[in-house]
Amino acid sequence: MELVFFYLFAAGIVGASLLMVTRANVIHAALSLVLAFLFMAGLFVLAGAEFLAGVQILIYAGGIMVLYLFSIMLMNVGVAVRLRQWHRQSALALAAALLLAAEVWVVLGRGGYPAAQAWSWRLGQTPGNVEALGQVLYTKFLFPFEVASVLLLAAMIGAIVLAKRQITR
Amino acid sequence: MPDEAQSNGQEEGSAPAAAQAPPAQDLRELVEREYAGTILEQSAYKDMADEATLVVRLDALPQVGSLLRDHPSARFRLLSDLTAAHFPAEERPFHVVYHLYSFDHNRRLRLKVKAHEGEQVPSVVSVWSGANWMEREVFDLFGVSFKGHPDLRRILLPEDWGSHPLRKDYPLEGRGERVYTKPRRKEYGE
Amino acid sequence: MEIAAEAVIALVKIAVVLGVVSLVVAYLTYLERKIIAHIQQRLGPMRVGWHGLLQPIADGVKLFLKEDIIPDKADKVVFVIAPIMVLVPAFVEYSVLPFSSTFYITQVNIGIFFILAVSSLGVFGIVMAGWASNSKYSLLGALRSAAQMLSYEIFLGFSLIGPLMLAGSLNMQKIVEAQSDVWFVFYQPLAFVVFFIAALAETNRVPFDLPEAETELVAGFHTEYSGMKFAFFFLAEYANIMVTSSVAVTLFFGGWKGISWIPLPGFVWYALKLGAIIFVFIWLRATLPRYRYDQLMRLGWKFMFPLVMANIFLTGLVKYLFL
Amino acid sequence: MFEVESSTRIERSSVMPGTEELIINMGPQHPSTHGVLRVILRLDGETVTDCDCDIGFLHRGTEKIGENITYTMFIPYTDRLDYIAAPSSNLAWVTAVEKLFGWEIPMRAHYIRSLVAEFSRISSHLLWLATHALDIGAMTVFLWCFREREMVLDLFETAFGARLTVNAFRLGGLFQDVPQKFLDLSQEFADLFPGRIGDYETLLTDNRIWLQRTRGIGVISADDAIDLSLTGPVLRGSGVRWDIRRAEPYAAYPYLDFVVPVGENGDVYDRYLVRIEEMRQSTRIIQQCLAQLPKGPVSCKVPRTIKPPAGEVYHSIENPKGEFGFYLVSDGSETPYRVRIRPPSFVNLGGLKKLVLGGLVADVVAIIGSIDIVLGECDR
Amino acid sequence: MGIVEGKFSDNFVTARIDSLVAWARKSALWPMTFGLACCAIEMMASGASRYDFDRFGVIFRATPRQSDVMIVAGTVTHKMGQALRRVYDQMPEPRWVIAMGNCATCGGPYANYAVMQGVDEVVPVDVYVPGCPPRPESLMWGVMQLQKKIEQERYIRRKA
Repeated sequence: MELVFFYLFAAGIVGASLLMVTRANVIHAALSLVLAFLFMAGLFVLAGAEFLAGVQILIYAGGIMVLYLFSIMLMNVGVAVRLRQWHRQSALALAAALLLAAEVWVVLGRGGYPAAQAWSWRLGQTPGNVEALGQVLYTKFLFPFEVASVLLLAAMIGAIVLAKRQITR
Repeated sequence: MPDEAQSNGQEEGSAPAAAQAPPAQDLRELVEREYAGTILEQSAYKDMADEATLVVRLDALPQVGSLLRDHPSARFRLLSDLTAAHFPAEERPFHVVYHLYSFDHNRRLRLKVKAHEGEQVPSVVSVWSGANWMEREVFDLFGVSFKGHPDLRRILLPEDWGSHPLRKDYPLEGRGERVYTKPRRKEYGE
Repeated sequence: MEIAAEAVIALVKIAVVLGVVSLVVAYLTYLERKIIAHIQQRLGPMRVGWHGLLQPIADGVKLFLKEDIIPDKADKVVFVIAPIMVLVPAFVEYSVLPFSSTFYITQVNIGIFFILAVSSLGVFGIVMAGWASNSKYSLLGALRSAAQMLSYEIFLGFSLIGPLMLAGSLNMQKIVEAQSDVWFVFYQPLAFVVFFIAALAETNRVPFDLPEAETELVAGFHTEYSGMKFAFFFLAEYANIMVTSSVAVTLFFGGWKGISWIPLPGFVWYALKLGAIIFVFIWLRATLPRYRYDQLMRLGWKFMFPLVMANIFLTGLVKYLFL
Repeated sequence: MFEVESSTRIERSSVMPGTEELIINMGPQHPSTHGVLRVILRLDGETVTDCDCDIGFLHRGTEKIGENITYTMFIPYTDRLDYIAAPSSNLAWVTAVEKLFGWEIPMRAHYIRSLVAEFSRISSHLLWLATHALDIGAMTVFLWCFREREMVLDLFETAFGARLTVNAFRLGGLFQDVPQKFLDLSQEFADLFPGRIGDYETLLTDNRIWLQRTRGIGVISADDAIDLSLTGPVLRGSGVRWDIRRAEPYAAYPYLDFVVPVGENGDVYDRYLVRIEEMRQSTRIIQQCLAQLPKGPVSCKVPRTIKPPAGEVYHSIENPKGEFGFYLVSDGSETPYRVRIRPPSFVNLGGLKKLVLGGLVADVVAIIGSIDIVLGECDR
Repeated sequence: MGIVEGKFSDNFVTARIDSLVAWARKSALWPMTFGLACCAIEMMASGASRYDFDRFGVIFRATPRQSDVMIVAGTVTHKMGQALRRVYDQMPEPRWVIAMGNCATCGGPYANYAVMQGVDEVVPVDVYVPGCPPRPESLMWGVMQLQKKIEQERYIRRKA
C-alpha cells in the first residue's frame, strides 16, 4: 500500500518537475513547482514526518511560491513567452546534471549523512514527532538553527534597507 | 412677519454706483485706468447691479481678468461660469461670456468677448484654473477654440462627433429623430 | 478486508461531512442575507419557498445552468483550475476538525498545523484567478488579497501559539480535552482578539473585504467568472468562514464540550458555538465600513504583530513560572 | 470593467503593472462612480499620478432643447438635470425667468419654495451620505438613509404627485397651494429627523475606520478651491463661508435664520461634517418656514403667453451641490434664445484631478463621493 | 450545458424539468446595475429597505459576468450605446434586458441629436417599464413580468 503511494508521489514529483522546466510560460512553470512541492509533502507524510509535510506546504507552497507568483505576475509574462528558451548551454547543463546525479548516488550509496542517520531512529519512533523534532532542534542542532535565524534576519534587514532606499529616492 | 414689498430677493447688491450711472461704472474706470481702450461696451439688464456687463477687447481678456481678480477694490476671485452664445447674424457671432463673483464685495460681474468664426479666444485658465473644463465645453459645443488652453479636447460629445451642436445652424434632431427606425443592432456588433 | 471496511467507513464519513458542510455553507448565504436584511429593516428573501428557504437552491441551480464564459484573452487552463484551487482546500480542512468526541474524519497529530498549511493554499486560487482573467481589476484584486492573506496568515498562526502552549499538543481532539475545565478564551483573551481580527482578514470579510471591494474594484479577483465557477468562489468564501469559526470554537471555546449539567450531545454544542461566531461575522458586515489597503497593513504589522508577540512571551513566562 | 475607445490624454501604455505604472479605467458603468462617469487613473503602485475624467455619457442636449421650447415647457427638463434634488433645479429656473420678467412673487409661494427646496437639499444629502458610506463599505447607513429619503419623497408625492421629478414650481409661483396634509407631515418629519441624523452620526462620525478613511484625504485649501471655481459644500468644507442663500438671498431666505457651516481642513471628513450640519440647518429652516408660513395667494398674475423683454440675465441659487445657475438670453420671443445651465457638478468635478493627485487609488472613490456629483446636471 | 438544450420532445418529465429550470432562473434574477440617469435613483430605492428587491431573490451584481438581467435605467446617449452593448455581450446566457423608464424605452422627452431613441436600437429588450422615472413599484412589476416570461421559456424541450 505504502509502496504504491510512494511511487505515485515520486512519479508526481518527476512529472511536475519536468513540466516546470519545459513550460514556456513562467506562471505555468511556477504552478508546476507548487505541484511538485505538494507531492513532496506527500512523501514526507509517508515517511512519518507529518510536521515536515505541513512545513513544506505552509512555507514552500503557501508562502514562498505565492511570493514568486506575485513577482512574476508583476512582470510582463507575454515577453518571456516569446523569448528564446535555449541558450546553447545544454552541454553545460547536462554536465551539471550528471555531476549532481553522481553526488546523490555516492551519498545515498554510502548510506546517507551520518548525523541524520544518528537521529532518524528517534524521529521514526514516537508517534508525535513534533515533540521529537523540537527536542532535536533545540538541543543537538541549536547552533545551526540559530545561525539560520541570524541569516534570515540579515536577509530581512537587507530587504528593508533596499526597499527603504527606493522610497526615499 | 416680513414686508411683502421687498419680497423679491434679488435686489441686493452693494455696488456703490450713482443712481444714473450703469452699475459697473467703477470697475470700468478701474480697468480703463490700467489698460485704456480695452472695454468696448458696458450694459446692465434693467440696471440691475448683478447684471453688470463689460464687453472686453478680445486680446486684452487675460490681463483684464487678472486685474479684476487681484485688485483690492474688485477681487473677483471666483469664475462662477463661462459659456458662449451664438449670434449668426452678427459680425462677430460668438460671444464668450464670463460670470465673475467677488467674495470680498459680494458682487457679480459679467465679462464678454466677441469672436469671429475661427478666431481664437485667449484662454483664462492661467487666471482662473476652473476655466479649464468650461472652455473645453465651449470648444466642444460651439467650436470656439481657446489660445493657450493646456488641454483643449472635446469633453461632452464623442471625439469623432465632427460638429458643434449648440450653434444656431445645427438642427435639434440631427441624429436621433423620433421617427421609427429599424433597430440598428447590427451596427453595434450583434 | 479490514482495510476495505475502514476505507468504506472513512468514505462514508467524508461523504456525510462534505454533504452537510456544502448544505450548511449554501444556507449560510441565506442566513447572511436574512440577518443583514433584518438589521437593515428589510425582510430579505421571502418569495422563494417559505420565507425564502429555497433561495440558495434556486441560486445554485441557476448558476449551474448558466453559460460558462471563459474570456478570450484568458489563460484557459489556469482560469479553469483557479476556482477548484480555492474550493478544495476549504473543504479539505474539515477532515481534521472534531465535531464531537467520536465523530470526525481523521485525527492527525499536527491537526491545527494541517489546517494552517492547507488554508495557505487557498491564496493560490485567488492569485491564479486574478492573473488568468487577464483583466486589470481582477489582477489588482488578486494582488491585494494575496498580500493581505499572506500577512494575516502570520498573525493567525502566531495568535494560535498561545492556546497551543497551554494545550501542549497540535492534535485537535487533545486541545478540546485540555479545555475540559476552562475555555482557553478566558486564559487567552488577547490571542482570541487577534485571532478573530486575523480570521476576518483571512476570509476577506468586512472590514477587510478589500479583495472584493465591490465599489472600488467591481468584484475583485472573480470579476470575470460566471456561472458555476463563480459559485465555487462564493462557496469557498463561506466554507472558509465555517472553518475559521470552527477553529475558533475548537481552540478557544472548548470545541464540542458543553456545560456539564445541560445534557446535550457534543455536536449540538459545537453547532451552537459555531452559529454564534458566524453570527458575529455577519453582524460585523452589516455594521462596519471598510479599511483601506495601507491601513489594513499598518493595523497588522504595527498593532497586531507586537500584541501577539507579547502574548506568546507572557504565556511562556506564566507557564514557566507557575505551571 | 470594459473600455470605450475614445481619445483621452492619458495614453494607453503597453507597460504592465509593477514595472512602473498602471493605467486603470473606472467606468463609464462602475458602481462607485455615481452614474455614468469614466475616470482614468495612472497609478504608480497604489498612488495616483494622473487622473482624467471622461464625461458626457449622459449628455442629453438639454440646453439645445431649451432653445426650442417655451419657458414653461422647460420646467420638467430642469427636474431631470439634478434629479436628486429636482425642486432645487426648478427653483433655479423659475427664479431666473422671473428675474428676466421682474415679477413680484407672493410671500406664501416664496415660503413654500424655500420649504420644498430645503426638503430637496435633505433628500440630496441623504442620497449622498448613503452612496458615500456605501463606497467606503458601510452598508447599513445606505439603507437607513434611504428609509428617511423615502419619507421626503412621500412628502413630495403628497404635494406634487411625483416622487422624484416633481415639477414643483411654476413661473410666477406655484401651480396650486400645497395640501394641509403636506404641512402636517412636514412638521412630523422635521420633528423626527434630527434624531435620525444622530443615528447616522453614531455609526460614522466617531468610527475609527471612518475617520481613517476620510480624515486628511482629498485635502484642498480655500484658495485652491476658489481658483478651481468649486462651490457648495466642497468650498465650505475648505473654510469659505459662502452660501448663495446668505450672500444673494432668494425666495424666503432673507427672513430665515440659519447657520452656514464650514469646515477647517478641506478634507473628505470636513465635507461630510458640513453636509451633516447642513441637514440639521435645513431642518431648522423647515421648522421656521412652517411656523412663519403666511396666508395668501401662491401665484402672481401670469400672462397667457409668456414673452419676456429682450435681454440677458444670470441667476443662481444654492443647490445641494453648489452654485446652480441659469444664464438666459431672450430675444423677446416665446422661446429663449440661449439657455445656459451653470452646473455645480460639472465644475466641481473639474477639480477632481487636484484632489486625487498623490493620493491612493482606494481614496479616489471616497473623494468622488465627497464631491457629490450628479451626472444628469454634469453632462446636461 | 448546451448538450441537452432543445433536444427533447414535450412530455411530463421534460416539462417538469423545464419548469424546475424556469423556477430557479426566475427566483434568482441577479440584475446588472446599469444606472444611467434619474431612473437609477429609483432603481436604488427599489433595492433599499422599503421596497426590498431581495424579497424576490433579486440582488444587484456589479459585474456583467455574474448577472442575468440588465436593467437599463435611464437615458442612453449615442456615446453610451457602445459601452452598453459591450456590457450586454459580456453577460452569460441566458440573459434578459429590462428597459426602465421612457428614455430607455423610446428616448423619452429627449428627442435630439445626442440621445438614442430607445435602447432597443442596440440590445433586444424583454420588458419595457413606463414612467419618467418609473416608481419602484413599476420596476417591481417589470421584474414580475419578466418572471412570467421566464416561466414560459423552454429549456430541454424543443422550441415551439
